[in-house]
Amino acid sequence: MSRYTSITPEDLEAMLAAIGVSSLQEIFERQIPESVRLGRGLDLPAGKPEQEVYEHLRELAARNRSAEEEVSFLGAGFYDHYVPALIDMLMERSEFLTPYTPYQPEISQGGLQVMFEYQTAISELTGLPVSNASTYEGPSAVAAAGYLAKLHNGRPRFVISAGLHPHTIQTLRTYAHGYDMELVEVPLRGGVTDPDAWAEAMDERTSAAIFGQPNFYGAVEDAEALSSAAHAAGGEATVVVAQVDPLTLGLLRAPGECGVDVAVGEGQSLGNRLDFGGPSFGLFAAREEYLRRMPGRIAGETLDVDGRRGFVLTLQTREQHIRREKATSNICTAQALNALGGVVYLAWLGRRGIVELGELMAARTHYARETLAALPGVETLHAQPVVREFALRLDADVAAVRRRCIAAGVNPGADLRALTGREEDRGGLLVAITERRSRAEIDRLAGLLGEAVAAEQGGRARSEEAVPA
Amino acid sequence: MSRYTSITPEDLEAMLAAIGVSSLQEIFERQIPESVRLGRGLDLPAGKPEQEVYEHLRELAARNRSAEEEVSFLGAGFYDHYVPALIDMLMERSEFLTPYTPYQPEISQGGLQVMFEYQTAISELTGLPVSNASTYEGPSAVAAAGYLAKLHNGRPRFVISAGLHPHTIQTLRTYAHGYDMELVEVPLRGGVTDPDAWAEAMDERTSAAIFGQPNFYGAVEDAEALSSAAHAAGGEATVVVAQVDPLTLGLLRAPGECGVDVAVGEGQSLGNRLDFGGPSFGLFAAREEYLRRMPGRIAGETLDVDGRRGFVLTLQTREQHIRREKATSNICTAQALNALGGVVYLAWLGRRGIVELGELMAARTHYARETLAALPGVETLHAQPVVREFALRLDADVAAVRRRCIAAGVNPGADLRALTGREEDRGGLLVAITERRSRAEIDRLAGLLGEAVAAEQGGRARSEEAVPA
Amino acid sequence: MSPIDENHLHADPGIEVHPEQHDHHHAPPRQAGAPTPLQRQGAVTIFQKGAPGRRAFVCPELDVPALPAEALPARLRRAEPPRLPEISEPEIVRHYVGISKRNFDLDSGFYPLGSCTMKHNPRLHERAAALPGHSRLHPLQDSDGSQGALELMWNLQEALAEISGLPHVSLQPSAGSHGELAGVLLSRAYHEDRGEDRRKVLTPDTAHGTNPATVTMAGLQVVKLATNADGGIDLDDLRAKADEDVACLMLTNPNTLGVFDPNIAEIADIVHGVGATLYYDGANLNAVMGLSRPGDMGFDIVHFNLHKSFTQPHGGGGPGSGPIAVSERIAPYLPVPFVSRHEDGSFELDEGRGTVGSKTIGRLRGFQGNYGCFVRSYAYIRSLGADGLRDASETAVLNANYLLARLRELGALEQLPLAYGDLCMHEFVLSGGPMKRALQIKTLDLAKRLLDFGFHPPTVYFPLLVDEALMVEPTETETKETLDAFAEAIAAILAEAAEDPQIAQDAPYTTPVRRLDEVAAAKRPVIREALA
Amino acid sequence: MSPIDENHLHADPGIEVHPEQHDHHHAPPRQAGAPTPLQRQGAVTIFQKGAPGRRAFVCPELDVPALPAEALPARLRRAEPPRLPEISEPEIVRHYVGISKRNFDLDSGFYPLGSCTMKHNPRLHERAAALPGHSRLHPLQDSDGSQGALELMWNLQEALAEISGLPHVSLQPSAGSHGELAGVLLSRAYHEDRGEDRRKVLTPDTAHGTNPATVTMAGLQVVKLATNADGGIDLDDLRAKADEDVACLMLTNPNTLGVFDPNIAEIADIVHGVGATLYYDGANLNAVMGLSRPGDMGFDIVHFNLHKSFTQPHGGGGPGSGPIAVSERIAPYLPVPFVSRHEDGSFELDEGRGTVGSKTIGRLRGFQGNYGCFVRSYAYIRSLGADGLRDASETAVLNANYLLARLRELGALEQLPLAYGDLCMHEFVLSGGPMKRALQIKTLDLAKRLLDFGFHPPTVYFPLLVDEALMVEPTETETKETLDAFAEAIAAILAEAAEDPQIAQDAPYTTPVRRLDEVAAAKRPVIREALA
Ligand SMILES: Cc1ncc(COP(=O)(O)O)c(C=O)c1O
Ligand SMILES: Cc1ncc(COP(=O)(O)O)c(C=O)c1O
Repeated sequence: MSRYTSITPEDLEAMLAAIGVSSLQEIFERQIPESVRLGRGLDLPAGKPEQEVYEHLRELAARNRSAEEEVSFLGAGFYDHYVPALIDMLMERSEFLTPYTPYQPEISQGGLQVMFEYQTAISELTGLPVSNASTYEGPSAVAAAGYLAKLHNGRPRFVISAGLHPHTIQTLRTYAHGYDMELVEVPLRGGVTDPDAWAEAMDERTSAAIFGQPNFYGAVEDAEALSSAAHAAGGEATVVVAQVDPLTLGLLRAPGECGVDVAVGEGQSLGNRLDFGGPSFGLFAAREEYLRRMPGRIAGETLDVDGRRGFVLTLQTREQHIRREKATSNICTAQALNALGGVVYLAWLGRRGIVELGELMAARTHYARETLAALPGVETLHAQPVVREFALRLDADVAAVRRRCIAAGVNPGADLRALTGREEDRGGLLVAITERRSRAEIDRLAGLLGEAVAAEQGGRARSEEAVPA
Repeated sequence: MSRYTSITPEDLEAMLAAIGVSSLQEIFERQIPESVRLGRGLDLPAGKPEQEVYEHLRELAARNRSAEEEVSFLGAGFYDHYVPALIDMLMERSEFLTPYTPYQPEISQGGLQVMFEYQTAISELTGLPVSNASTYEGPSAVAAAGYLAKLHNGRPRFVISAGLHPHTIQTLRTYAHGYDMELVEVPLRGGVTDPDAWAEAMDERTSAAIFGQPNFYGAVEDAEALSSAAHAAGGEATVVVAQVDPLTLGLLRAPGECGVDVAVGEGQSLGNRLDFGGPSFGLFAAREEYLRRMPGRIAGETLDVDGRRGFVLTLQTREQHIRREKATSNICTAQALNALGGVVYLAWLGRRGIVELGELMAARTHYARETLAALPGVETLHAQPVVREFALRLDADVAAVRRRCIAAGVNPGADLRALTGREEDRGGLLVAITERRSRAEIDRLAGLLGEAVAAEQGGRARSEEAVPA
Repeated sequence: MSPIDENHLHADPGIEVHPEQHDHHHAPPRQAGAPTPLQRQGAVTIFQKGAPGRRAFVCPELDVPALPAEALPARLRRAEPPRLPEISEPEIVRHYVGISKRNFDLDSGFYPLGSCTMKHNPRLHERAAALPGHSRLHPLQDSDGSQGALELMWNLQEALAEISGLPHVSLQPSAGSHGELAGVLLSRAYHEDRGEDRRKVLTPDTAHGTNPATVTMAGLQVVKLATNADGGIDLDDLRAKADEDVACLMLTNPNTLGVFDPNIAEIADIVHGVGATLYYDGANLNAVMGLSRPGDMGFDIVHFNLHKSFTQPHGGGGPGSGPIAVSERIAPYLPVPFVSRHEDGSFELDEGRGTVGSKTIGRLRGFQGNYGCFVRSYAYIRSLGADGLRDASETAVLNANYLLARLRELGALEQLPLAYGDLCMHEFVLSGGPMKRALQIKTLDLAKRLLDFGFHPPTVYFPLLVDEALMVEPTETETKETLDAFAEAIAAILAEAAEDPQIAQDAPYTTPVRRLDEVAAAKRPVIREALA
Repeated sequence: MSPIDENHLHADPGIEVHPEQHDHHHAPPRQAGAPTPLQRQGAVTIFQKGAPGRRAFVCPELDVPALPAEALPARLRRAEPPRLPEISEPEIVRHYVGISKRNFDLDSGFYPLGSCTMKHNPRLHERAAALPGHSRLHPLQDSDGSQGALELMWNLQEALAEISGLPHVSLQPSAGSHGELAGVLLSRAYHEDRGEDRRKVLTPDTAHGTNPATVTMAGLQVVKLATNADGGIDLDDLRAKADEDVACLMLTNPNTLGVFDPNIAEIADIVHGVGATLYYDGANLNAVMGLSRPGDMGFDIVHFNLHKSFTQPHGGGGPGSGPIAVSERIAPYLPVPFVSRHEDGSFELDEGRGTVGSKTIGRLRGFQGNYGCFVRSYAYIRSLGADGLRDASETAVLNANYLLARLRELGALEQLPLAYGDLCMHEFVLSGGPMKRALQIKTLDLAKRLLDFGFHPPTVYFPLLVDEALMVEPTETETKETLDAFAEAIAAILAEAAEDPQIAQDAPYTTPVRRLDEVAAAKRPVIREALA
């Protein structure tokens, strides 16, 4: 008996008698062949009291440098936004935290209504009529959109912008190999997807045309131009997919208004914690015609026998538990609790707040880019509009510069080339801004970055030992 | 409109119209005379977004040295015990966190049942049949017990042991001056209440005889001897009051079995946080005959009109809202939520756990005292049995020794004389042990304490600058 | 279902109840039917659950030698372990989560409990208070290791001083009544120090019970003051009773009738005229924050209820916190410790080194007070700031007056007249007398029927001088929609009673338990579980 | 009420339901009565609440120059703000606290949902995961700034390897089905690397829907395998279909019938004999932790459901986490990144520097996986240790067999026979066919009636090959009392149905809503709120 089980010796005796076996072992011996029974105990550390497990996990946490311990300009998909306290409270409520997927709607109206509200909010943000109740996270949501396109038009090729998040491209490649799709990557020009190359790459073989908004380099793409180019060359059957950051959609035009067919994205920026990369959620919204090809759960409105408004999981004939090998996706457990955080966050921000927040971030991002690009040895990697993140090119070793800034308590952002592996990204630094990064912190970064670049330019050789271990 | 209010300009207009006033100001002008209306805004900082208030409070927290940042042997009434995570979850549940005192029992059965269970647990621990649903905290609970004694026997004097917590003595003095009681303090001998002086001090003028168990110096008193001495001299009417640490009652004899009439104490050690001294709760248990003189809320069992078992606030004729100036106490809001933490903690510990924990703490306490007292320049302040805390005498300046240990990351305990102000406590150090203080930490303290005492003895003069600022 | 019932909400105390949630307009049942799911559960305590040997706690290993027998003589040892539950963690969680659902709470619905200021409790405050730097800080931590906490306390002292208009603050008292005790003892100490042994304390008949109870605990005598036709102090009665033997007048302003006493300046003059002090019961401060200050009204001593005006969640009966603020002349007697600031900007716990607290009445409890409550209330004050606090009080008064106006519009005030005045401050008191006579339902019946409609009832039968009193305090954090729905529920109950008073007389029908036998509970008290 | 009804529990899905809580033994109503309080509430969404201008969010002040117009051309700007709610914080809290009460959950009652392993979720895990060092750690934090997290992941990888008996682990997949996709792609990559283009994947007809769906997504074809009389794989069918074109056999063992396939060794031989790989769906691992290991059974690839066997709370549909473990021959293809340890004891995210992952299938998602879930499951493994994990599986199997035995004792198995075998592992599957024929109530009716008794129903109509299937998984964290009460409820429903099938056919009666029209929902889908 552990602290989580309740079978006392007396219980055990009575239970074995009822079962009609003489021992617990007998139950296993009669079912599991000797040859595959583990003859020994597992080689794992012994169990510990709650207090000691907590101390161990606290000690591990203490060996991480969280956004509490440094001023962090890291982004590249996950952002250090403030999560309002009421979200913790709601996500910790047993009624939301501990149920399974709502298979019994009569006793799951809370969770189902949250899904319905979430779908409404995502639909509003994206300007697309149809949203599911969540997918795993950003990059795999793009891969799921690709699969939808394949099912929709059966074409052999994805045309993708080089501006997509590298993890998205890598994930899409993994999936596409599975469902036998070819990938064609369109390069960037001046920080955004090269319009000519994009248009050229499109034809009737194009199953999906996929780009990021804003793209990985922080640039706001001309979504409308990209969409119409794709549809023009590939026809309406071509599925235009945009990977969006939902928190920018208070400021940026809704994908649905730009001719985008499917909008997917990483939901972490909506009220979810950093959690070293997850769990968060992936949003997935589309035009009406794709409704029956959507992956994942969808909550729908209906009435009960007494005429009360209620909600159910609907259109389940798309899903694996009904359609099995013919399902539109294999997804089962998704990210319901994280989507709850998302919709509560959007309600908390509200209709005005999401615009105000977008404006604030854009203004600070603009200010930060101007300020940093003015430093000697620092230039913008592109001049495109940016709203929450931007890319710089340093005339110095990025790794060394980052180490200097970090040692001084400021993480200046991500090393672009380390993420994309692209030679042309050498010297690239990706800097993210949130409502948590004040002007004072930006100015502090400017000071440190300037010094660090100067120092690295001064003596690249000596720079190494100059850095505290 | 703030983020916590909901009256929009449209609402306001409609509401003013319904009220029949032309402006909000009019409502105040018609009721508050000009002369006492504040003609200006309050001189307070402007309001801030949630995020900024959180950062401010985090910054203040960061300037405190909590028990997370040092190995702390501080006790003296509040102890660094591990609080199981389920207590946080339950204390944060809206249903327990946000209701008022249960004035409407039909919709307050949850809180009332918690009180009933709490009363049962405290009654079991203390071996006394009657418990209220909580008082404020420890020392004021002793003062409340004194008031009960005054009401009970109308006698003019409290005889108190010098072994009581100094805050208890100071609080009792403040209250006693109010209800005009005289205080007689009985000194300690060998770390416990001097039995002869105690017996001598008792007579028919003794309203209450009050001692601490364990006492402030960590010594376990002979509660039975103290009780019978008091009753012998003062008669049964003398109210014997013990201030107990509830977490020691798995190991120590129950006050009720030692002739104690009223057991009170600080409840923090039962599942409550340190919180820099509060909120926690005060427990208050007594013999049957004192039931109708108890202070505070009491939950009682009854039936509803359909015969269902339920609970109500009972014996309210004791209370201020009914009896007003004739009430047995003025207490109204007490510490219900903290008492919830207490009863959940006791259920979590369980019948066996409270004994196991008591044994563990006593063994470590004994080990720590032996180990530390063996250090040169360190001796035990008394040789009495100890179970969770003990007193040492250092042949060195305690303040300086403490500073040295703290600088090395270990807080060795409390400076006795700084708390009691007693000359004979000079050199006294009060060391507390919990299940969180491992043998390794005790050994580490031994090392540091030994060095510190030696260093101070070596050169008291130089010791000051030797300590890092 | 009568048409009236069609237009307002219903819900279950265990359930969310604000009106926006409802599209089905069934009336609540008008008599007991088949037991609701909640009602099918009778109370079973945790002492009746579990089984011998079950446990949630796992003890850390003994890493030192076992305790030698002689180290703790058997005489001092407990023979039998206390009969605490033996139960696993999953059982504990289900037990308490389960009974929690038998509570109504502020996050679930409207809670217009007069005099209790049940305003929204922001969760930011819980998060901030839980930071280890606050929650795992030992009360005896040296001042160099608690500067953040001391600064927070200092800032809160300063803010409360500014809000009350009185310069010196002690945060020590644990709740309102504790602050009252401090206040009366202060008044007594003040007089004693001047060689006067004043024994009388004037309290209006509208005073909260803790006021007279406190006076007695402080060794003084209560002298009641009459209330005048406008709901204020009867000045003649005051003049007659104000003499050299009076130590203090305890007042709430606005008082428990929701009436702001317009004669406050004159009252202060009379009281000060005989050398007595003026005590302000701050429970109703939510009406006047940033609008009018007790200090400016002439009060010498004020207590605050951080668990009312300043959002400390009430916790089903605490924790609370009752800081006090005092004038210069009272400052020397201030309870200790309080926080002082040194020239160098550092802070310390002050036991009375300067004039303030130099003749302190002493301590009222252990350590510094309910610090966790300070964190929450300080967070609130920083969140709202000067304008936000004024807005809170203005909105609280607006909401109360609007609710009153709605009730008037709906004709409810005919059976439930406003006890005093025409406008009100943050709360108002109705009299159920006419209702009782006209409809045969008492204020208690109205309150119990409100439960079926999903509302927490107002405070009932207080203040005592109002016949069948109903004391309503909506607070500033409620929406207009909620106020409308509540008013309609009251009107519906009155209409229902006109048809058939029995409905309310037997209510509630939908609560986890129905009316409970309080008389039996008090006659043969069962206040703990009997264990084998 | 029939005597049978007198002896078991009832409760409300929104309410605590475990049997110990009941001393009143009313049966639940046998038809719809006056609406319960919960039922008086129709759904109103947050989009229907609030009012223009209300807000919970207060934006930090603009501390930099406003964004110049030219910096973001109008063409790229949103014209109309999205129609999100305009609502205050107190309204948001009441809305979501309110609808939360319309959910049944594991902390409120028994949840024997077959194949889902709804075991107790310790709150310690939530506390640990919320530590800022874990929860505010950016996924791109440099390795010197994330050694604690990487060590945790390494320790978890090692523990899962030991539990599964397979040496190499990637924590990346986001859930079980994601792990399955990884697994099938691994199998495919393995064959392709050896120049083979195998296209068939064998899946038994008892397989969970995600298995075949995954096969299709991975570009391969499903070939169904028959189940034999004992509930295991039909070996002849397997021999017949196992050929050089088979890439993989996907198996759950114990399978979804709760049957441990005794021929597993032989099955492995056959599959390996044709050069195919063996995939283990780990959803049922809770039956065999510390007792039998997939690796030892001959499996090449395993996925785990941390949100089942390892207490990650299910969150009403996620988050989950589906790590995979593989044998040496599959290791080169492992998805990246995973954590490796350097000689100096430091850790790093490994993209495939060594043999492991050297020919990786690539990434399956962004970053490292659902780290927050790793923290919880790691805390669980450290809390239980080797003995605790074995005890958990032993107790899970004991509880399942005991519940089965109780149902047998009560005669319930006459209408609800066990589909296969006599004993079971951690779950068992009953057939409602006889019940349907004898009593005219379908498995669905039984499930819905169970709601009135306060239980979450078992999984229904799965596995597909069992007529009117009822799949029961009690888990190890339930008490004997709860198992007894559930068995009695089933017996009571059968007895009730013998009297009057209508009772179950029209159930439930006491839930927040009653049976919902799913057909209408699917025919004219309304999947978002229409906004003005
Ligand atoms: C007017 C008034 N005074 C004093 C008090 C006592 O405050 P507390 O309950 O915090 O002791 C209350 C609380 O109900 C009150 O309403
Ligand atoms: C047997 C089995 N396999 C696979 C899965 C899929 O796991 P997940 O929901 O985590 O994708 C499940 C979950 O229901 C299952 O029961």
